[in-house]
Amino acid sequence: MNPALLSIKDLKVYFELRQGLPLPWREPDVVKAIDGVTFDILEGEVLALVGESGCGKTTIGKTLLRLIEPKAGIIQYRDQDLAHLKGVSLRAMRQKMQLIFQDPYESLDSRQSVFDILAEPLVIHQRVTQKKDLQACVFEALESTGLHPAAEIAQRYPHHLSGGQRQRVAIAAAMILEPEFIVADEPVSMLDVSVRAGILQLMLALRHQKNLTYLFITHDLSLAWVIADRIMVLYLGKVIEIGPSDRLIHAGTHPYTQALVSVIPSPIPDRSREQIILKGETPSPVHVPEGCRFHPRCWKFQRLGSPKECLTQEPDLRQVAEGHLAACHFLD
Amino acid sequence: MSTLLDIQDLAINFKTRSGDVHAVDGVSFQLEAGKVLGIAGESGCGKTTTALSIPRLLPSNARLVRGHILFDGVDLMQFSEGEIEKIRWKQISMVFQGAMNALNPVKTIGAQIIEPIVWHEPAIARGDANQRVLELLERVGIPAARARSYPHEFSGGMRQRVMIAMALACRPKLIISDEPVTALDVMIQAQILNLLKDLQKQMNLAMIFISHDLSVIAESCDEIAIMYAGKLVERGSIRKVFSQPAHPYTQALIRSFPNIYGKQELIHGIPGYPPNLIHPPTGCRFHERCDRCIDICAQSEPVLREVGEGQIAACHRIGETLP
Amino acid sequence: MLRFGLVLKKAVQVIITLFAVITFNFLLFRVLPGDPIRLIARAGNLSPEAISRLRDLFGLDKPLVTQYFYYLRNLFTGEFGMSYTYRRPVIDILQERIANTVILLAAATVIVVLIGVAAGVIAAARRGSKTDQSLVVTSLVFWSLPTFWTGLILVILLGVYVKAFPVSGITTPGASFDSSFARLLDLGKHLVLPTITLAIVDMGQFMLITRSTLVDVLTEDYILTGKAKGLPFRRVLWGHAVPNALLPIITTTALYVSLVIGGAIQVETVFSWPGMGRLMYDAVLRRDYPILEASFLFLAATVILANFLSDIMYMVIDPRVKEA
Amino acid sequence: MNATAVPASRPPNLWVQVWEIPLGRAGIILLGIVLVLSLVGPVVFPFNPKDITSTAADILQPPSSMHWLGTDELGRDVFRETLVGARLSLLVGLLATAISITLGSIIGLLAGYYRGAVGITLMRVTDFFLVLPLLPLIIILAAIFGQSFSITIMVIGLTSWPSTARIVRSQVISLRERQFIERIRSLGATDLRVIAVHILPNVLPLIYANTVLVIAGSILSEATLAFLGLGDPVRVSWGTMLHFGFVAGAAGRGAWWYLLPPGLGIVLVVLGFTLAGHTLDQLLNPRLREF
Repeated sequence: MNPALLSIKDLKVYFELRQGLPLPWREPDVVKAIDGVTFDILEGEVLALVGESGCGKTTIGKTLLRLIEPKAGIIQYRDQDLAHLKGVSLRAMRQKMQLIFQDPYESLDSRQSVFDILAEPLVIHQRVTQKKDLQACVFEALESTGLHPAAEIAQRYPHHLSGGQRQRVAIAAAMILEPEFIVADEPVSMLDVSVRAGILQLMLALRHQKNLTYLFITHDLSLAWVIADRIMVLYLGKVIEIGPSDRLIHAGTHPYTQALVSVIPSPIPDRSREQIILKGETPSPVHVPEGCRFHPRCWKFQRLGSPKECLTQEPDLRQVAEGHLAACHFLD
Repeated sequence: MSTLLDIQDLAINFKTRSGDVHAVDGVSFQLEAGKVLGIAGESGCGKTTTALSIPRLLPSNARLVRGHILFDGVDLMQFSEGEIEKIRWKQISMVFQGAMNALNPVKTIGAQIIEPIVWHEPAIARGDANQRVLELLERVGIPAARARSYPHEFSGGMRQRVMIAMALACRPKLIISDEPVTALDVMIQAQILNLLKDLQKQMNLAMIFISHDLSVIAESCDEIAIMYAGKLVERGSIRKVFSQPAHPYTQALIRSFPNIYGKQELIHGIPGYPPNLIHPPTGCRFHERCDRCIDICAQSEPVLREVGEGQIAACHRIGETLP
Repeated sequence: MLRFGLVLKKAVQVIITLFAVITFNFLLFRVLPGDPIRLIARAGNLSPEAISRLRDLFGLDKPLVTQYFYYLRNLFTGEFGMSYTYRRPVIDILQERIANTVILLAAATVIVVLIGVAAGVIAAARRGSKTDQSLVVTSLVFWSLPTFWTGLILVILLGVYVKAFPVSGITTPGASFDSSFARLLDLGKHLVLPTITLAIVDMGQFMLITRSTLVDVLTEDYILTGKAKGLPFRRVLWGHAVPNALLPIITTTALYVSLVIGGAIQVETVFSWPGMGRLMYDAVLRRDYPILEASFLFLAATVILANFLSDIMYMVIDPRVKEA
Repeated sequence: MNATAVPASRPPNLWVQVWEIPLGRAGIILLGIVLVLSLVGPVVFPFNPKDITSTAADILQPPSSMHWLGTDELGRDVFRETLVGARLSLLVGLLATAISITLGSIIGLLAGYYRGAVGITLMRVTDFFLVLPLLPLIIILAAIFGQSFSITIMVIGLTSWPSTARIVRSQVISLRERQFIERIRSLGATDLRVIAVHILPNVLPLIYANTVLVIAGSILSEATLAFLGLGDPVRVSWGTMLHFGFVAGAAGRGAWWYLLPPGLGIVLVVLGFTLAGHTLDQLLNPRLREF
């Protein structure tokens, strides 16, 4: 197994909700968006972060890039603690980590030409000083993301491009500083299904060429299964299961993972499959349930006759198999 | 079985500044009472335009070029505005994408559900109408006490249940669901799909189910129609179309979805981008992106042909033995 | 539905704003122009005793901070000082004038809101039609009219040439009335021109805001839902679109209070209407600072309270308000 | 869409777009006419403010071949006076707007971009000035600081910025939540760069539209102030003309020729700016745009 590029230990991100008068005796409500997660991201891997909306997956991604301030915990990047970097050293680290957004219509400044969008990172970090070199860099980045002819595309504005082309521009802009680590936040979910594959292929090809590590955030377990080496499942700000992607899909052990996998729609219709439909919806991260936070919706908890552990004790991640961990008191 | 809806050669244009968009061009299909038809395709393929044209709800820049929409044997296109208003919701109701905006934010959900009941059935007693609202809410799994809540007090999944209760309010014959589970989490999506399926069976409803997600259609429909760039390219039973897709676009689209019960391989895409519908491509509209394209595909437009029992597709190369 | 905590929060904000206005007012009239005695008790018209009484009352020989507390104390006891020109307590003069202004503004506001909103709804409902275009152009022209000039032109047209309505004052001078109805009729006649002037100038804004809000609302998905339900357009319009468009209109009404106060000053000046506005104009001409100071404070407080009321109404109407 | 078929270009110039809409075009034409008249008019038809007659027969005379628009209360030619009055009205409007927009834009940018103490303080100050009734405030300030050309400009400029600040602020707040701004920040760009290169260009069109409307408002404010007797008494503007006309009882005497021309001047200029500003506003709000 590869060494860890990032080691995250007991990371917490809380947000305060303010309502009404800020009176001193009134405790503000706290959203526990990330409530103590520990995991590694291995060098050169694609780690998929999956979970339902509000589980904290985007918050983790942005916290790793220090776009959101953590409340506690360590983000170890090789030998540096990212969580406490400041000023110049943080700015220097930003070159090594990049973010690809979900919505290519939103993530590009519509007043910049493609050339300016791609040149901007280089200008910010003063990588290139000669105008001629700048052009060479930009054209190369465009070509390497499959945008031909580069000289022509560079003059365009985002509104002249299709969604898939824009996402390629966003990827080119993320790659131009030669980063090591990429957080991709639902990079294809806004795109038409027929162009998704092209974007994913591009991302995987670049990973091999440039030795990249990806944190791939998605709500789509089946997509995670085909693109990632490992999958990590989040529920209400906690990791509940992590393991090699095929194992997690076909031999997942946490009752939540099993339920999620059972309801994935498949393009090969088979009405005989049994679905585990969870009742209700994910509770609010302001009022996290006691004990195991999943127990109010857990089908196994009901089947086992409401065991006491689940009500009182928060389960820790336990090893199920080599590299496969899950947080449940009653694993299969 | 009787044909409830018969769409014949529908063609619709949108006027825009840059020219007329040929959004739907020559689409025909039939729907029997009590059946569920899925319409699939990518954004801009004309599926929503087709659906909205049935109760004549297209925006004012849309123009019907030709075609007929026969509902229970009468052509809705010949109706006056007043006549079509009597059909809407009473006979044909809709479930829109569950985002916040399909419900009026300043009215309680109870008021919004009762509105079409008292409008279409003016003779109904207020108490009976109220009773029906409570039954509908119960039926979609919302406690009756919440009739006095506002849309923002519900989650996305709950709002979609409200939308469904509302669609059932006047006991219509046909429900058109436009991307009813898009933007919902998988678990909520499964809940809503099951609810829709159960209600459809219990009430023997006919339903048109529009989605960009083939997997969702595969799980919830009897038949499927696939659209590309304003054209119907393939139609047939779910089982047939998914096991033996005839049109190259259908084949490519199916391969664009990962299938956890199949091989673990990266999804396939389709090269290029969907065409501009102001100046649609000549011949087959898919030929520029098709891996089986030959000379004739760019020149003449393929017609829909029977390719199997109850399955039709529009491709010049159907009938050739596959390589 | 109305959340007590939020109302309380708003109320606290209003009180803070009021204090800020009072302080601003205090500083403006005391610190900036130099000699406070010149402004508060400009010699000439007042007797030496009166001046020394004012000096004590406002603590004019004490440090500024002490003056501020004297000032606050005086405000809470309704003591605004003496007018130079009228030689009477400012508070008494204000009390006489306020009712007249309220009558004028109430009459104008009813017309402005009703016609402005109705015209806006009609324009939005027939967006792009001839009706819509002419309503928009009319509104823009009305919006561009200076209030005082509009008043002057109406005086010439309807007062001098046609002689349809009286052009000055609130009652016919020297007239005696047989009944209170005749008195009211006389007041009504005097009200016509000032009210029309105010209404014309401020109506455009209401119409334009209503129209653009409604045009916006009409693109929302729930409008399509309403149509899909088989409701005729006018029911969708009045039952779904207008209730949603009301919210911005309420906010506009609060801003309008500020605008219409400016209009009242001009209209009362032109028509010699004995209200707060004419009082301010006369005070400006005679540099009667105590009157100006008190009037400004009063008008600012009115606008702040109007804003507060509109916030509360917003909370009542909009079920979504959670955070202020 | 086949991207190669689309020419690479910036979106067309905003003023070109305004010109293409009938209302906007009417506004630009109106402004052009008034501007030319105010610049060329007084050269062709010079006005001498000291040309006062004492004979009653020359005072407030109706239009004649000698005086195309009659005479004022001092017997001067109203036509020539109106032409020269345009200059001051326009100048005050433009200079006051320059102050107002600069102040409003800077405060709005900072208040929107910085969420901490700086942002909150600026926001509170803006909201405070926004609730003060504008005309009474202007009157009070002018009454305290005296009557002169420059004080009028300062007073109008320093009181009319809050609406601009609020509009800019709310736009900046929504911009800074946008993904492209987050992306630029994640690249390691400094605040100055984010504001100058990304936020400012995106709010600039809004500032343009607002500027045009603020000019209209400033011209109205100047006229109102002057009408109430708080204008510069030694210079001729449309507002001071109306003031002297009103004080001299021109309305009661039916002297429409003295009150109509300067008032119409104001209406035309303000209408010109309002039409242009309204059109810009419509262009910038895509939901109001006709398809």
